[in-house]
Amino acid sequence: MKTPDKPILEGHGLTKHFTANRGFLQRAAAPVRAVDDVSLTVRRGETLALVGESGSGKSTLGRLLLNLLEPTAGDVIYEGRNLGNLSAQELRKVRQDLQIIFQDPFASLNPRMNVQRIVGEPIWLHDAAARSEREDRVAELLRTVGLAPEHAERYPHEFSGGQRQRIGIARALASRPKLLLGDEPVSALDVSVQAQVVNLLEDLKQQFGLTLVIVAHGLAVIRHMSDRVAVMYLGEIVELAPVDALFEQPLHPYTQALIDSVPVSHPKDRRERQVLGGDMPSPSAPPPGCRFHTRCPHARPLCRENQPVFERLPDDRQVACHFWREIASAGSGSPIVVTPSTAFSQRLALFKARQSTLTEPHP
Amino acid sequence: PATLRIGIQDDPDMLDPHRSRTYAGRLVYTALCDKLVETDADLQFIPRLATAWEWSEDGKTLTMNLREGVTFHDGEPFDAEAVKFNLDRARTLPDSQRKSELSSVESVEATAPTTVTIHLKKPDATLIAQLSDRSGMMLAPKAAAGADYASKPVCSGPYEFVERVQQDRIVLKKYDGYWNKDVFHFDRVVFMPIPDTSVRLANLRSGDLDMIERVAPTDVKSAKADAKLKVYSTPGLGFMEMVVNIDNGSKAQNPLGQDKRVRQALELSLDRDAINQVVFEGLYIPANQALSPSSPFFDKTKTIPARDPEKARALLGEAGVKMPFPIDLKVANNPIAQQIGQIIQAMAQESGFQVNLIAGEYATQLSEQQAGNFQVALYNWSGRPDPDGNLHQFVTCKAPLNDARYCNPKVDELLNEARVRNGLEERKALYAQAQEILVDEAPYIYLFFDPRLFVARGDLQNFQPQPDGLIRLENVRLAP
Amino acid sequence: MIGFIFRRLSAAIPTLILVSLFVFTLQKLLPGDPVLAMAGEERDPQVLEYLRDKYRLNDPIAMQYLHWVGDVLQGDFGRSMRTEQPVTQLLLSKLPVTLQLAAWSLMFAMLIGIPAGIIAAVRKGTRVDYGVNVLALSGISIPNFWLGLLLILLFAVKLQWLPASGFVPFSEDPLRNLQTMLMPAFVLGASLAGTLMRHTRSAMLEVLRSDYVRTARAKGLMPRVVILKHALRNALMPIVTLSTLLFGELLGGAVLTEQVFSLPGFGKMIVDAVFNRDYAVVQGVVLCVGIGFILLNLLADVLYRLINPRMRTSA
Amino acid sequence: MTAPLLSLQDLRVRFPGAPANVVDGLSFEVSAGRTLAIVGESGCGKSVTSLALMGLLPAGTDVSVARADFQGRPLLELDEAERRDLRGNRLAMIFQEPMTSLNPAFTVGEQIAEGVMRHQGLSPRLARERALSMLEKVRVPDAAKRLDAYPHQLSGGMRQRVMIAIALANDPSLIIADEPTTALDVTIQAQILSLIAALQADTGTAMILITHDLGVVAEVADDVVVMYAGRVVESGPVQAIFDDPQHPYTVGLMGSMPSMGAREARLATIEGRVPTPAEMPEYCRFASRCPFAVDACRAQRPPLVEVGPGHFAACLRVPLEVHAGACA
Amino acid sequence: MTAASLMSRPAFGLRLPRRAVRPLGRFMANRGAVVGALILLCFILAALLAPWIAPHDPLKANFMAVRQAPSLVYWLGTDELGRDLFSRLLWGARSSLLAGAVSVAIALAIGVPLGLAAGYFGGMLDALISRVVEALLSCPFLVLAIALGAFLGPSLMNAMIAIGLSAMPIFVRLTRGQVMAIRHEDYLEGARAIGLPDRWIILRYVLPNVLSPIVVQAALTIASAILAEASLSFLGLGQQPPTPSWGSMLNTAKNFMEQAPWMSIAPGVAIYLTVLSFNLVGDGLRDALDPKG
Ligand SMILES: Nc1ncnc2c1ncn2[C@@H]1O[C@H](COP(=O)(O)OP(=O)(O)OP(=O)(O)O)[C@@H](O)[C@H]1O
Ligand SMILES: Nc1ncnc2c1ncn2[C@@H]1O[C@H](COP(=O)(O)OP(=O)(O)OP(=O)(O)O)[C@@H](O)[C@H]1O
Ligand SMILES: [Mg+2]
Ligand SMILES: [Mg+2]
Repeated sequence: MKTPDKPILEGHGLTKHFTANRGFLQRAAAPVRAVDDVSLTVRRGETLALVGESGSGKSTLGRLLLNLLEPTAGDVIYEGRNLGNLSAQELRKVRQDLQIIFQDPFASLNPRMNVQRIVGEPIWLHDAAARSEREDRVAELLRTVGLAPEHAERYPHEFSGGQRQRIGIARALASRPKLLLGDEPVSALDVSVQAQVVNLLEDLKQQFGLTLVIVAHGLAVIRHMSDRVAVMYLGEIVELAPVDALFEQPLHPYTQALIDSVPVSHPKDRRERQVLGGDMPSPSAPPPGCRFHTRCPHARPLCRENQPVFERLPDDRQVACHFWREIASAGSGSPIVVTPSTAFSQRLALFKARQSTLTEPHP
Repeated sequence: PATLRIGIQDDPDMLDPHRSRTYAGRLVYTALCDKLVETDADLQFIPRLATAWEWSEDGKTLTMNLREGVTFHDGEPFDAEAVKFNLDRARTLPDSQRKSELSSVESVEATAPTTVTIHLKKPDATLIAQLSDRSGMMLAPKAAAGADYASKPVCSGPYEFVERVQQDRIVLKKYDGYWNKDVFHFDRVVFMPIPDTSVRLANLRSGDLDMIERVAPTDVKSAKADAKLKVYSTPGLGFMEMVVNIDNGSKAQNPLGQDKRVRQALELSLDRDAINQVVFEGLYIPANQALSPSSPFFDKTKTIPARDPEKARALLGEAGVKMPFPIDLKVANNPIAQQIGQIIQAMAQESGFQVNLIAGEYATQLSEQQAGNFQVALYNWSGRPDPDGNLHQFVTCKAPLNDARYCNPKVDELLNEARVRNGLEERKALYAQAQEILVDEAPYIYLFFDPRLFVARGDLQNFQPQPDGLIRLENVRLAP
Repeated sequence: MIGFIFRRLSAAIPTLILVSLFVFTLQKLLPGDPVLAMAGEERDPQVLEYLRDKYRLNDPIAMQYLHWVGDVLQGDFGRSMRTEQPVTQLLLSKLPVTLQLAAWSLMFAMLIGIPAGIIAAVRKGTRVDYGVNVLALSGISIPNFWLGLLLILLFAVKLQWLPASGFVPFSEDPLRNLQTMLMPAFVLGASLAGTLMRHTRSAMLEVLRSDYVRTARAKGLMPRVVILKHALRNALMPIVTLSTLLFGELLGGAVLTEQVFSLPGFGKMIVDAVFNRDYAVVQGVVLCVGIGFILLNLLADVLYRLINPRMRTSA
Repeated sequence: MTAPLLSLQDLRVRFPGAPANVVDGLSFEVSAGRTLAIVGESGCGKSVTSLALMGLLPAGTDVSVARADFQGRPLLELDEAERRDLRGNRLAMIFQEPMTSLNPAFTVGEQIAEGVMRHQGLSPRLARERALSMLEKVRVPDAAKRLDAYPHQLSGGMRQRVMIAIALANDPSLIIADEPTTALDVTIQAQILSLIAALQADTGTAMILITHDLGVVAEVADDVVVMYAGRVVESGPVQAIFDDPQHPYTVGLMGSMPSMGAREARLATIEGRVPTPAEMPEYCRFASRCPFAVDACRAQRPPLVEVGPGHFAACLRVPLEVHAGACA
Repeated sequence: MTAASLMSRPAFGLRLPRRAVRPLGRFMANRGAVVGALILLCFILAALLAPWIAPHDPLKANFMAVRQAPSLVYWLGTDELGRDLFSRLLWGARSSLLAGAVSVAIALAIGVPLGLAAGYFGGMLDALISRVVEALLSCPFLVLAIALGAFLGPSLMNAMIAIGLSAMPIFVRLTRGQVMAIRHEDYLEGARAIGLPDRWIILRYVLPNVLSPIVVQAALTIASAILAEASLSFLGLGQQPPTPSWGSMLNTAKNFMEQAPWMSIAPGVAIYLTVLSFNLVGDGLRDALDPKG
């Protein structure tokens, strides 16, 4: 796949510290350093994935990029404009271009509004279109995401998880965005439904020329969907690389561990594995030096003292590790993939073929 | 038991006779503080700390002989100097409430250890009456000079102060050095303020009190039926009246304030007897003057007009007001006042009035009344033995309690004159003349004299209710 | 913990300032002249003016406030205008009554309300549950003054089992004290018990649904242990909050019960003080109740920490 | 093969007022030392099954079974006291939500020791020692210190270890683990899975592992039951299920999992959604979503037929390539 | 939240009745709540129809028939001025129900917006509102009520204002807590992501989603407000004569507890039943609106 190079959205030195509000005259607790000095570029038309453990700051970074959170430090540049300097008026315009899909299809839709209003609201807000025109747009959007226009009168609780996620996507599309941030858009869904949404997102991306930023911790989905992957650990990006390179030759020991801990896809692949020990330290008291050194099987004294730089490597890769060269040649990582049995492949092919011949059923 | 527990309606204010203001306080003082002069059940003045007194010819000097061998509760002896101290204190203390009562006094002189001479600016017929009340109460001079007197009063009465828990009780114990201690039979007297009449009665019936005052008239019947209780009643000096705003601000600028016929019509619309039956079980005494039947000054000639709605309407017609004529009636927010208000409302309606009841709590009512923010107000007065105390301060032009701002020079003249005359008949005639005018002009519509109602346990002996409502404990005892 | 308590107390200062400002404003708004109310039947204009000056009533309200704050900071709450007793002394004499009444009725309420709530929750939807609920609601629905009078008529007047009034301090005569407290504590306790029962019930229902109760059951623990140890411990949080809130309310407000049973407590004092416009007393009581409230909230927080270890570390 | 530890036949569960059985005719066997995985989409009745076995379903739930033989005793016919004695003792459970399944008010040591005291009658001191050794066994670092920690002081992974320690404390013969790793991060999930595998190898305990993640199944299961809408659609040894999936649902499920290999074509999807209890048909419950469904599927409930050794599928149209391929 | 835990919520069928119907269904299934609602309905009807169904004029005193026991003419007896208690009871329902409803309306009108603002905006505004609410809470209810009653003059309206003001802090706290609980819900963030203004979000997104516990609390507060009106009547600060309210009727009646017990029984039972009903309905609402059932 060709990778367009023009940046659409850039983050420079983005930092977000959450200070718990302790109230009048009370001792302030150490701030949670959710995102610490992160810079990255989202290129037009690509799918960029942010991966990492829970609490590593993926969602926070995503929200910073969309200007839904005020950064503690750093800038977000959207199409050459620094979002921090825009007026409320201009920001409102930019909001149309940058939309978000949430993880939890049950929590992300206002339970008291029907689909017509949920999806129609951004249109009403940004376009001031007439009522009938708006209804047409909503109907069209619903069709786009694979729902029937009749669904417009229903309320979110009347839909299944996958359908709700589609409503969420329709709402995000309503303002004709250029970039879509999916914050774990499929991880709350059952595998069968997950596949529907993954396919839908891919279709939409083609159809509207969208740029996607996908936050996830399910590596298989990432592998399937994205062009480039940024791996986060404790508020920092530790590795950023094109998807195939990353999965085939992970450089950072954390990336290796992540890939290594993915369950096998077939019982035949079971093997003794190197399990990453310990837990992620608290983001309010990150360890000095390389933040990963407390769990890193390759840690050396240097890692405890010096923070590694986020090095730029050839082949469009970046990594933040003092010893990536040695570790990479140690040859860990890279998942073993077993080719599926012929019986299964044959039946799956049959299944897909049958599936596609049937008209899309609308429940 | 050697303790007498008396349930009283309100919690007294500060226990300093010169500065205190409440009726409840007077109940306590009766046991705590002796005064120069006492009144008997017929409202005649009798000796107490003063054994005898004598007026000079011009009525401007009063000489009093004092009882010997009297001591205050702290052991300080009572003598002419003490009287002088007390009268001077009552006249000069900046927050003394007795100043006006003693305003005629020019100086006090201790002419001998047991003789005191009071010089007046002008003759004052009310002075003895004043000296029979708080103005004549004798405090222990040393104690009274201290700052904390009000919370630890020292007098020379039959009982001395033990403790006070505000709103709960005032405890007195028998004073061993009292000059007449043999006629007092309780070791302790406890006054317990319990504002709610039904609770007060319940406490008496459950044996938690021995005696209560200001019994609700509606409770009298059941108390009478209770063999364990005894009901006492005597006509009182206090009265209930309707104050009409005559000239106190803009609220007076209407036919009711300006035209006596409208006020007369209002009075004619009332059936005092009916109210008495419904609210007071017939125990009250209908009134159309300020002087109670128990007072020697009572004017028997003033008969109460019968209810006459027709005539009332006719008067209203004469006065040219449009009927129904709306008036605002302020009543206190207690059940009795509200009942009366409602009955007045119902009765007046038939005579062409439309009465609008406005209930208010006491403090608000008082300020509004003084500020003239009222049309008609229901008001209670606890009563004074001397007629002056029931009339002069209400109806003379500059009087402090004249919330109606009624002003008639003729009335002023008559009442001022009555102050300086000494003869009973002479004074009586003056009061009769003044009341003649007042009844006609009706700035105040008198309704009832309230009886003094007490209930006590059945074995209480020798208690005699008196018109002033105070509880005198001489000879009172429990049946052995 | 000490540091926590200290921080909490210092955080209460703005609340107290607000409370006092609040009372002063209310007072300023109140109609009726305190001096006139005090004078009653006696109205010597000179004396009235003297008293107004004496109690600084002619000063601007801000000055009055500052004076009062200054005095309070020196531990002087002023004197009752009506009786000239020092307010501090008044407060101290009423506090034991109020505290006792509050404590007895709360204890009564807890002894009835909490077990009843637990039973109702465990037996949710059964006849037992309905019965307990209706009883609890009855406790809440009967006006206190009415129930109080009824009890007096029955137990004090008719049966003569209990005194109608006449508070006796516990230290003086414990038995008599209990006797005088029994009816008022019942009257107040009845409505509190209802409230407590209902909150206990819903807290228990909530907790009984929780995953950790299921875990406890999966361990094979006896139902008694599951309910009284695992569930109740966690359901206690809202109960503690409520209890302290109720106690706080009682501090300022058992007015009608105190009235009916002639108990010389805060409630009665404050009603009289407001009616008589005895401002120093009103301010003193409200401030005292405010402090009481803050201490109670603090107590609730300390109890939370004992009950719920999660709050200990996040202090 | 020895007699199975638990043998379940025709389990049916219905909630009061519900229009259909939530679990409808579930049968399986577990033998000592083996791991049976129950897979299926959300809401298909996996948790209900485990709770039914534990006897923890809300009162009033209608549970019936043809046979539920646990170590030779009729599990569902025991009275409440006997079941209580079994629970947490011979039969233990690990729950899905480590964050909420521990009581926040008690230390983890106490929560482990409690079960030990209940079933083994140990003194508090001995129980505490046992708790300590259990914590060490589940590889909680600094176990002695953690014994007095409260749940909130532990990470999710630690808490799940504690849950495992509680379950194992009385050496149960069967552990039911309801999605023990779903709430955890991949790295922690790997830790826990390998811990469970190691412990199981150690103690020989049998396990029913409930999950919706086929990866987890591939990783640890010996046998697999695939559930759909309260029924078994396919069951068999793990190898057979992965290499020779017969039921269209199993095929679709496996096809919708993106693989970790190089990017492939579009994922397979199973259109539609799980029928609600109100919509549960008596016939094949998958028919409405099945691309292979024919009229016959809507006429009867398909029986479980043996398609390989120990490998069963409930589909009229197996093997698919024969039936469906022909008419495609 | 994880996939599994989310999905284990019951899947809603499309053919199931809408959610709006479900709480109603649950409510109707709650026998206590239905009984409560029926009693309330009766009282409301009585209040509305009082002019037509009352056998006598509630204000008309009859000095010939003072404090008469229940009879065929006076079904519930007469009061201290000879007025018909049954008629007064019907008319009194107006004041008492009004007292409940209006005070709660006042409490809601002030408390909910403050709570919304505090919870949504947080920070200094929250601190300020919270402090004020705390201060209000530590100011005893009756002080507030008496002071207000004294300030505004005793009347039903002013009693309602006082009761409303003192019930207000509960609503601030409750609303604030609810808002805090949903403040980070994704649908709010979604609304912000679209660029909706705060005002709109608060009104259309936050308010509807915090409403149900507030509704429940409101039902319960109505009950306590009716009792509070009775208490204020006891102190002479409630509905003013001659207009009847149950509280003031009971207050007068207490002086005749022995002579005329029927005077207190009628309003006493009415208050009891109403408060009970509101509580039952509140309970029913809570269970019905609680998705956890
Ligand atoms: N509003 C907030 N206030 C305080 N701390 C926050 C807030 N939002 C996030 N955090 C903290 O910031 C850190 C990073 O959170 P973030 O949600 O970005 O992680 P994540 O990688 O998205 O995790 P997950 O996979 O669990 O969604 C966490 O420690 C989290 O507790
Ligand atoms: N107590 C209950 N009352 C009524 N219905 C219930 C109850 N518990 C579960 N259900 C229903 O039973 C069905 C099966 O639920 P179950 O929890 O077993 O699903 P699951 O397979 O464990 O799903 P998940 O993967 O989400 O945990 C669901 O439709 C659920 O709504
Ligand atoms: Mg996240
Ligand atoms: Mg489950």
